[in-house]
Amino acid sequence: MEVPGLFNYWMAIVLMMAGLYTVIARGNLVKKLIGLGVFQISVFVLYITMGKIKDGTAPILPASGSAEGVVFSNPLPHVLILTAIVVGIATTALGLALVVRIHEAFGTIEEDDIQAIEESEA
Amino acid sequence: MSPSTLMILALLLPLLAVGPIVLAGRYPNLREAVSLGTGGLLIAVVLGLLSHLADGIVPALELGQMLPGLALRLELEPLGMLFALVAAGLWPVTILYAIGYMRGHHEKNQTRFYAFFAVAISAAMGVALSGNMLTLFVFYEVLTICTFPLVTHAGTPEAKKAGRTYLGILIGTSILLQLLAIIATWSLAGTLDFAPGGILAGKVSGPLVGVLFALYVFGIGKAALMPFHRWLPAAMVAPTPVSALLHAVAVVKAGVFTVLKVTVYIFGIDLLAENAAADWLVWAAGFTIIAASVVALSKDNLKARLAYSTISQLSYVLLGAAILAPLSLMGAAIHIAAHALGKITLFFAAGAVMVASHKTEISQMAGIGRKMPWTMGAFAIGALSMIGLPPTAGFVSKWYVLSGALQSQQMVAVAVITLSTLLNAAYFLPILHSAFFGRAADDDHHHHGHGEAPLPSVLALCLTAAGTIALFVLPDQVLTLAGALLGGNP
Amino acid sequence: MARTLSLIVLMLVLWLVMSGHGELWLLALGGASAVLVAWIARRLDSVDHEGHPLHLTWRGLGYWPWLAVEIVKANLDVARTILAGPDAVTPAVFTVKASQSDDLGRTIYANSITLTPGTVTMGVDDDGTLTIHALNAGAREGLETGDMDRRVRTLMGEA
Amino acid sequence: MDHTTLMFAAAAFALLVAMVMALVRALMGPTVYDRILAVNAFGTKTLLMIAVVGFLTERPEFLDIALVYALINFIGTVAVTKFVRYRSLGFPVGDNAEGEL
Amino acid sequence: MKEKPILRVGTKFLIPFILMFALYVQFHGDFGPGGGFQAGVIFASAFVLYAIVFGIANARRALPAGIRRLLLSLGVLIYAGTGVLALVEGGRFLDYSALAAQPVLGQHLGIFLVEFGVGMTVFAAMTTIFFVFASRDPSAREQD
Amino acid sequence: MIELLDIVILGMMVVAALAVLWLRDLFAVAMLSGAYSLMGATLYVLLDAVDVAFTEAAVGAGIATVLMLGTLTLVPRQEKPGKKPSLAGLFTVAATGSLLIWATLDMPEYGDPDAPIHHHVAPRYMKDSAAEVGPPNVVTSVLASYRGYDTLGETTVIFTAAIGVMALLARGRRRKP
Amino acid sequence: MSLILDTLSWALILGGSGFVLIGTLGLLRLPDVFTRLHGAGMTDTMGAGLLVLGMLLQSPDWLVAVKLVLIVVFLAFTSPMTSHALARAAILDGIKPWLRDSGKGGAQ
Amino acid sequence: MSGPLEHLPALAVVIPLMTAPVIVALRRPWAGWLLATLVSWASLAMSLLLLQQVLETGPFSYLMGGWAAPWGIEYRVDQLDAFVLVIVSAIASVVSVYARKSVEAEIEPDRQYLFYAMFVLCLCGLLGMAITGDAFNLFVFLEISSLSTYVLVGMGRDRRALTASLRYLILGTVGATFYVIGIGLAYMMTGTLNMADLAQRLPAMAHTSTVRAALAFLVVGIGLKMAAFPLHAWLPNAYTHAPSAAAALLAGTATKVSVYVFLRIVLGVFGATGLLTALPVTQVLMVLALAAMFICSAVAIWQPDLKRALAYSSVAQIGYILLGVALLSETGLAAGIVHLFNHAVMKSALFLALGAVALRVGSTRIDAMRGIGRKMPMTMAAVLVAGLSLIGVPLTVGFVSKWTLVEAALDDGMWPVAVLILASSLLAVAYVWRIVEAAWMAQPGPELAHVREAPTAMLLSIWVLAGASVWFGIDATRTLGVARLAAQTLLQGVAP
Ligand code: NA
Ligand code: NA
Repeated sequence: MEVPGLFNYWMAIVLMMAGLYTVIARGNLVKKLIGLGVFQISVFVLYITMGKIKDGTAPILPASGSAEGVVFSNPLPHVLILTAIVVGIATTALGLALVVRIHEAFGTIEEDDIQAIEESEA
Repeated sequence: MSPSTLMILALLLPLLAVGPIVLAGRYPNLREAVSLGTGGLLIAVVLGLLSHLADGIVPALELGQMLPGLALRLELEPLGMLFALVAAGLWPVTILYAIGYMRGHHEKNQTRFYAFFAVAISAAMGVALSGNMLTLFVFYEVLTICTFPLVTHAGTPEAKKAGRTYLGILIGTSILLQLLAIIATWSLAGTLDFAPGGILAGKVSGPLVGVLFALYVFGIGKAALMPFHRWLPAAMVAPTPVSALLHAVAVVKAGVFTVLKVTVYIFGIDLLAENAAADWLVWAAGFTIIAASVVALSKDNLKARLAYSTISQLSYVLLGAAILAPLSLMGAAIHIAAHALGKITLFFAAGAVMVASHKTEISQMAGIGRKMPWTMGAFAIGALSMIGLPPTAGFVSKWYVLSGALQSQQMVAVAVITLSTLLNAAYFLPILHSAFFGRAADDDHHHHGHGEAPLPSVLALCLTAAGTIALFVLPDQVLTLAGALLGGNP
Repeated sequence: MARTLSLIVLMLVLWLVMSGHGELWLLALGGASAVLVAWIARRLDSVDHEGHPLHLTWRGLGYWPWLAVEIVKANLDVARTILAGPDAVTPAVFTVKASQSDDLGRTIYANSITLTPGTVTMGVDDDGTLTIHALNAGAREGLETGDMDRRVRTLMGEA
Repeated sequence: MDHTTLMFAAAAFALLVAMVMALVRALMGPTVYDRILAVNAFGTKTLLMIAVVGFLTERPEFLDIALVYALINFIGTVAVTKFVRYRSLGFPVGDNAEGEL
Repeated sequence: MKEKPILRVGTKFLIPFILMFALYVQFHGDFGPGGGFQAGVIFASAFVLYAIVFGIANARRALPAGIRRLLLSLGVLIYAGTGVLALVEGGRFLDYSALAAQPVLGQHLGIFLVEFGVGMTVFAAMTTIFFVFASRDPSAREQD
Repeated sequence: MIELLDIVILGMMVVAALAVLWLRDLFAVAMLSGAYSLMGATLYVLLDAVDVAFTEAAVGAGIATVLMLGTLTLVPRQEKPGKKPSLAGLFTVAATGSLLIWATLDMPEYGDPDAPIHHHVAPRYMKDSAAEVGPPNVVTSVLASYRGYDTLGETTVIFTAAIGVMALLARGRRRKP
Repeated sequence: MSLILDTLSWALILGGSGFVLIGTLGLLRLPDVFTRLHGAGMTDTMGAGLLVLGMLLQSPDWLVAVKLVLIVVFLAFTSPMTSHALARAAILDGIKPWLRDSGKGGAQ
Repeated sequence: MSGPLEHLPALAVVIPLMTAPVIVALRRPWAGWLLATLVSWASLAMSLLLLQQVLETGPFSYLMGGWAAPWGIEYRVDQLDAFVLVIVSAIASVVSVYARKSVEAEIEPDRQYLFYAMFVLCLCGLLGMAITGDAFNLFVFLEISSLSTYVLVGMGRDRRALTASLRYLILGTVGATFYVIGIGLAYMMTGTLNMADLAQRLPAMAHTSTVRAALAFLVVGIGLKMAAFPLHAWLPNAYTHAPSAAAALLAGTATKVSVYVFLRIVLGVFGATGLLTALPVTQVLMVLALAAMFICSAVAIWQPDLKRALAYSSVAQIGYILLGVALLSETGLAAGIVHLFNHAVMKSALFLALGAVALRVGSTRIDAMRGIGRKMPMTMAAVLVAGLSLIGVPLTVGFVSKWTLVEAALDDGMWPVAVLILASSLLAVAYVWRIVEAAWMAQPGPELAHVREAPTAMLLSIWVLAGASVWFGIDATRTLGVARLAAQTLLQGVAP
């Protein structure tokens, strides 16, 4: 079975767009943050797909013996995405902290309700 | 003292006076003494500069680079000398007048008034001494901003509204049109230094010259060419000494002065003539002269009538420039001084009437000349100068403009001057007639006891009236300066 | 103290079998890690008879194989039920009494019940009453024989 | 494809099918507890899958990942059930004098 | 209802294993998947589990805010400090080769140190974030 | 087999992502996003990114889910109904998606060993890292040494997040009433 | 030897896969969350156990074997805890177990 | 340069980075403030040294970990980097002095040390973004600065600070993710992340849809971070509700650095691909820039809250910068770059002054500020000076920017653009003059009876910036000179 040449990329794009749409179109703040997470993970998929080499293996050199003839996938995207994952969780944590505070302050976490409250104040 | 020291002093003296003025705020006499004293010193400095200029020295000084390749530069030339003389000379006179007026009128915030007045004089000196267009523009804008608190002195909603108009038109035109023209000049010519014969010659031709010239002339909103004249009548809400500052000492003079500078030193009359770039200005200035006169005719409020008169008179200067004949340019230059002396007299008189009799409308002023003979006498001299009749300075300047127009066959200009003279007469002479020969109205008894305005004010307006006549009697110095504008040595 | 020491040893063993590296450097790290873990575990009150049931080691050798067999039997049973379809299930909820004397014993009993498919311990009361959910009502008899209960008591050294 | 590979492939396939089924249950619910159960089961299958894939790609040393999955799956499920019951992860918050700041 | 013994007993038993596994992951990142970041998370997960089962108040007593704050800071300082140390030893910032006579030994030492710092900060960060969330009173409205 | 896994897992991820979008029970959404993360991690294993899989499992499926749940203890659990589909959102997503699809047309294919990415910077890591840095896990070498500075930044990011959450959410010392 | 091992691991792995599938089938087919728990429990015990045992026989070195054992032990240890926690949470949340005689309950 | 100075590029970023944990460990507000202030000034000193060095020797690089680029991460300092470093650290230095009183008033005592830690982290992130030569490393530091910014904004007293912060977080993260996508696509086609290396290798791939899409994603992503119209939705609320010191820091630095990133990536990295002219990049940019200048200035006029008005003004001002960039000429670029500095100085001065007003009056709404000029004359005089600069009155930095920008437009013969630039600056007259009229031309009401002038340290900071906006307006040769050099360097790689 062959993966069609660009299949992974296309699926990653579909996932990204699902996440992005959740961010844009959903009014619930928790939902937005989860959508943001989906969006980011999908970008990670894009990167990791980039690094894959057909018939390759994880870029860990064998403990003993030579690596002659072994194809290793590209480690650099992995490194980048490790960093990105950390950034992602950091953002999510902060976002959730804000959501909690917003709920305490406004009594709701729905964007349009909050907007209505803010406008009535202004 | 060296010319550059004098130039620096001319700029700094009024500024240095601000501190003492503010500090002396609680002691009005001391405060005004500071202004007067500084004014005296400034006159001395300017006269010092004049003597250098007469010796053939061109005082010049670079203050430092502002933008790469573009310095703030001072350089004194005859036209600037003329303007500096007018501004420096009229400052102490106006202060003198203000002492009477402001106290007589129980104005608030007098310290602020004197302080900003001093700053305005400094800015006017800067305009006069500018050695390039950038420097001129800088001081031009400073002048606008530091006169704003003066215009809105009363702080009433009406004053605020006037302030907005004032600022809106002056800042608006200067930034939108003038600055554009300046930067375009810089972009085209690679320099902004004033140079005899202009700096754009050979760099631009065709319709662009006309466009650029129009950008300058309309961009110099202080010249009050229609339709950018509204700020001047609006600013009538300000106290009279401020009106004097606007109409005579600094502001509008800075405007027409800048137009002359641009005409002569940026474009050069040859370039303008070749490209017929100033023809439109004859019409525009002509229209402004006539239209403003007609409006003036319809105003019963004395200060408003004077304001429209100023608009009209300023366009004489523009007309003189637009004719592009040496004689008319000379006339335009002289008119800066002539109008300054005449108009300041008129405003002083109007203010004096207001302080003494609380009258602002012309129709209320019947018979006032008999109660305030000195004031109305001076007013008469000012009015004659506006009309352009001897023995006043107005006659001299108008004469030169007219001669230039005739010489260069600008029949439109000739017609405009003729017609406007008639209109001027039509709106000034009835005032004089009513003041001296009219009969006071019945309700006059409320203010029955009033006589002349406070002495300092009367003294001031007599001085300027005398000056108006002096300029007619002894025009040599001014003529020399104006003549030098066209290339000769002063 | 004995528990702490045994925990350190246990951790070190865990390290060794996971690591597979014999370098001194890593062994030292392993030792340090084991000590650190033991210290933290003590701080978390986790090194006691419940958290580190050292005493059950030997008796456990008898219990766990028996349990494994029970689990296999139960799995086959449940597999049959599932394959027979939803109609075959006869769910039941009932209680049994756990006769162990402490929480550790009851926990082992309750978990053993849950681990054998077909029965899940839903609750443990203070008096040792376990609430059981069974996939098939038949499981009840199996538990009520008390076989498992007894074996756990044996494991605990109570019988 | 040799027979060991085939064997692991078969296992992987079975796990894949099981994962899909678990996902279906997670989507269907209907109760929250069905979803928790389904996601937990999904996690178990995933960790087995990782182990199998390790053998399939002849890099079985990645079992560490499977262990982490198991751990996370456990803690996640405990957290979830705790949350549903108490509406609070920490229950009694306590009148602790010391704050977090 | 009293906290059920099943989770309590199981958690107590599990925690040392989780911690040990975390440390294994910390120090074997050179050889396989893992390293400071993953180890920090796993180490923290033991405390998260503890907090879930035994309550946040107990967890905070066992791992007070002061210690977490210290570890949080110390981790970053260890990492950056390693970089500065390299700089002091004549290399570029983070040039571990300067840390020892043999470059590879220096690299080894440097990676060990920075991974240690990462693990420390990540552990402290994860526990702090979780504890802060869990300590928030659900009934709180308006800010404290 | 790996390829089949790849395809099916991506398919499941799409299902999970859409479920995240549609479901209104935030609790279920959080669970599913955890599962989504787990699927992603499995995919990373298939794509040879074991370190990433490890991290994603611990972070995305673990910590992130626990934090979501922690948040849901403090906020309402149900999303408000009645939100209409967003045309602007659809447009943005369609435009962005189309741009990305277009971008893929000139991309090297999946697994292509000749892709530029495998021939410029990365080869040195594979070839020399063992001698230059040491660890057999090249990801560790790159992460901690070649690009160690990134990792310092990453540590700082997590530090920032922790004190940020403290700053926003932590209770101070109890003040006397 | 190798053939015997291979055959045995084949059997174990197939068996494990079977139990995983059946358990998951239970997850899908059984009527309520409590009954489904039993299905899920199969995967954790029998399914995982057999699969791991099968892999154990194929493991290239003892390090791998150890980790496989750790996985299965961990699963065996935690599975009853999660099952119990879930069941308890559900019952305390007021979800009634589906019983044949009552004919209702659950939320199906 | 040798000795310890050789490590300046690293130290300039690492010292702030290391200060944050120390502040957290010490936990004392005063220690936090002292360290934040010291480190800001130290950064300023280092940035100035770097600027001096780059002006003497030209661009140079520093290899992190000693690894050669593109394998390791390279710090590359050219005139633009050094200039931006100076801007950021200078604003931070001034704001840090100011922050003490302001933070005391606005942040709970328990939390103050965290504010200072965030302040320092924000500084670190911004400096790191400005100096790095690695496209992915830039993302990391972008996130350090972003996360700390979200927190700084969220620490504002008003509850709307929370929603503003979250909105910023969401949009900022989308922006950052777009950036990551863009870098990923570019990386995919070149195999490198080093900016210089990318710039060299991208032209060969410029014809591919992948690289073109990469450019699009980068532009949109960075556009979100720099609040380029119409991607500015997050900015007004964030600036309005952030604590005063934070608002001043952000207004002066955050979007500036994002603009720098735009220049670095779009011109520096993609410049040689020829895509900027092959695709309608500059045209679109110009239209959007002009729209920003007019629409956001007009919106600013109608805002009842002055902080908000200034926030909209910031979006408009970013329009000026982008317009300069869109002209793609040396003068235009220099205009944009010098406006980075100029706008930072005047806008920070304004936000600092409004912070002082908020401290004394409790509000920055225009109707709460009637007559405030009599009560806080020094503060409001600074507002006037900085406001005049915003208008672009001569002798202020605003004039310098405007002059250069119009000059650039006219050099290209774009008269209509020049007119529009000047016309839009007139809108600034309207919103600045509203302040002047309210502050100076009204009598203070009884509610202002107890209002005093701002504390001295605050006044000092305010006036340093207000003074700078005059000083560098009178003599712009240095700023404009550096900007011009930076523009030249940046344009070297740009294909015609
Ligand atoms: Na069971
Ligand atoms: Na690693």
